[in-house]
Amino acid sequence: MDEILNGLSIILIFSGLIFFMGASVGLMRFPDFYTRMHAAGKGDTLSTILITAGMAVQVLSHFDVVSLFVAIKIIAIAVLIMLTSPTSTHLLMKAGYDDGIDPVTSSDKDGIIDLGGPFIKGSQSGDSESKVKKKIPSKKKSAARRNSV
Amino acid sequence: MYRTLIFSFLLITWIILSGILDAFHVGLGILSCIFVTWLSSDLLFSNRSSRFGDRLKQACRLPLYLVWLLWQIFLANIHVLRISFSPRMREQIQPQIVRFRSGLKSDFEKYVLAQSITLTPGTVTLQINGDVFLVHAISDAAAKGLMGSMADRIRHVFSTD
Amino acid sequence: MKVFGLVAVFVVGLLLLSATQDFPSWGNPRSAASDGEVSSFYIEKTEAVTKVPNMVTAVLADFRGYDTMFETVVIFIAGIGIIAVLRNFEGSDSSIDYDNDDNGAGLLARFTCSLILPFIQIFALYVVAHGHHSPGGGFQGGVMLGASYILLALAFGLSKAKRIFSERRTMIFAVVGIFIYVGWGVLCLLLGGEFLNYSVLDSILPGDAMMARSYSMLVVEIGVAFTVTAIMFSMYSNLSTRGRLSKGL
Amino acid sequence: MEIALMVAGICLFLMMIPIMCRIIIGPTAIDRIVAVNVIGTKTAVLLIIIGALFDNVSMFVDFAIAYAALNFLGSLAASRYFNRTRPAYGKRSSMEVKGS
Repeated sequence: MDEILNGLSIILIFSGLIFFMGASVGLMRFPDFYTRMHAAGKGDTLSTILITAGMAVQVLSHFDVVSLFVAIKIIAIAVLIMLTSPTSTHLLMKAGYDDGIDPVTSSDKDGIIDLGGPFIKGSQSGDSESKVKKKIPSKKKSAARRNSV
Repeated sequence: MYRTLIFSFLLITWIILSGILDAFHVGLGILSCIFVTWLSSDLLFSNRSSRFGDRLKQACRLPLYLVWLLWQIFLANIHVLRISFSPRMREQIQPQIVRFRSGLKSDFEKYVLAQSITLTPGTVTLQINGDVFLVHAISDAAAKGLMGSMADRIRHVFSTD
Repeated sequence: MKVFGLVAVFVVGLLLLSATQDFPSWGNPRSAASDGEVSSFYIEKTEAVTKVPNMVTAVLADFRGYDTMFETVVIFIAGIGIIAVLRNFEGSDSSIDYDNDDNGAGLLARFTCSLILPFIQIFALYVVAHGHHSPGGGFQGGVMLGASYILLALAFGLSKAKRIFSERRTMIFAVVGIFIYVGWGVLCLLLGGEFLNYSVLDSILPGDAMMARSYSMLVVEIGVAFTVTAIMFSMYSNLSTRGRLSKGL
Repeated sequence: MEIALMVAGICLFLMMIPIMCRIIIGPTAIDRIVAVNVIGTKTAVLLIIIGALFDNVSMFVDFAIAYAALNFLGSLAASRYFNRTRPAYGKRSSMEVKGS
């Protein structure tokens, strides 16, 4: 039983490390700060969840009340990071966008693409226009072009 | 009524944190929980008009959604992992900013949708203006994924029937 | 100028590094810090005399109570100093309405903060109350509690946090913290012991003299937590608004 | 098991090195903050692993919770600071922000 739990926790921890490696490599290689944010925000969250889950399994391998509480605390860290990490990703990205850092876009995708909506079945308004892609010309097209891939 | 609920949540948290179950420490815990409830009970449960039965239903549906979300997070990470290790990365990403209307009514639904968008494949919420979401997507596939079932699922979780 | 700074930092760093040669080697039992009479007394007697498992807390709040009291006073003076330097009463006239400009950090930050804030606060109080058993105590818990209000001010705007922590109330809290600490010492004096000698308090506290010391440490830590919380928030609100106490960061 | 944890901790630390490079090379201030944020999250995890190595998880997990909470405070403060100082950078244009 002990071996199984230990093996499970090692598998969880090392898969978390692989995802963290993805995040760290992505943070180095991606072209602009928006895409780097994707690597940071996502790889970070899942790897934290996996490693903390691994540690919780590890703590639970000699089971008593105290270690159960400690395991719950470790899971609480994962929940805390799952709540806060997307928020800080969003906030920092918003701060950059408001600051005027232009995103690197592919050559046919500058400006804002409208997907329409709403995407809820049975919602009455705006259905006729939904899912029609239309481009809105960007005010700073030249700047976006300069940065385009 | 909601205050009692918040108090019991906080007390459970205290007992888990403390791990010492003698009268002195639990008494301190009760005092602290009363203090925190008095200080900041207005922060939790911003919408106090809904009935408890509805809350209970929502609380039952939320774990199912979270399991689905965890699976989506896993897929998201595989996606980012593949992109960041691929040698021809620049051809695989088509960064773009898209916007759409979600059709969700309450603020908390929008919050859950925005957090889920940020956690799932290749998309990060950039701005929320009323009902309009501005989203940065890392590739075409990710942008198309936004039109999937997520908003519908959230609507289902927080619906009152 | 940058190069000059680099050179200065480098030279000072080299000096400090060269000083490390005089240190005792790591874990050396015969080093001055662990060989002395005082430290062996602490190590052997702490649990027997005070019934506190965490030696650091006992040394901090009991054996060296004077030191910690004046540390708290130092923090208080730091807060007062920041107010004296930064507080700007000119900006607070009603002609400029800064508060309207400060509406927090948006929907996501608001909801995330309101979901985690009560739990951060309960965690802070847990840290204060369990200084005896786990690392922690008044300073750490006070910092967490102050940070929770900084979080509130960042997410909802400073005006919301000021509803609970107005300037007047902040200073009252800071003073009350020190008052609890010093008052507890004076109480010892009144009961016939020395200043901050908690063992004479067993006549008014449940348990024997050792438990009285244990409980007294908790009281003292609560006082420290009051001061640290108030000064943390006061420092943030003064520094982030350039002393105007409006319009947040 | 201890060896596995040791290896995991060392790997975690080694993978922080590219992120530290990102802190140094920037190019924007927000890049640096994102990198600091990631390192902060991982430090919380690293603290748990260190706790397991010292056989005292129940103590280190408290540090980790405090660290995770304060880390969020840091990124929230940074984002609000950049939103507030936007007029200092002038209008939306990428050139002025880079290298700041």
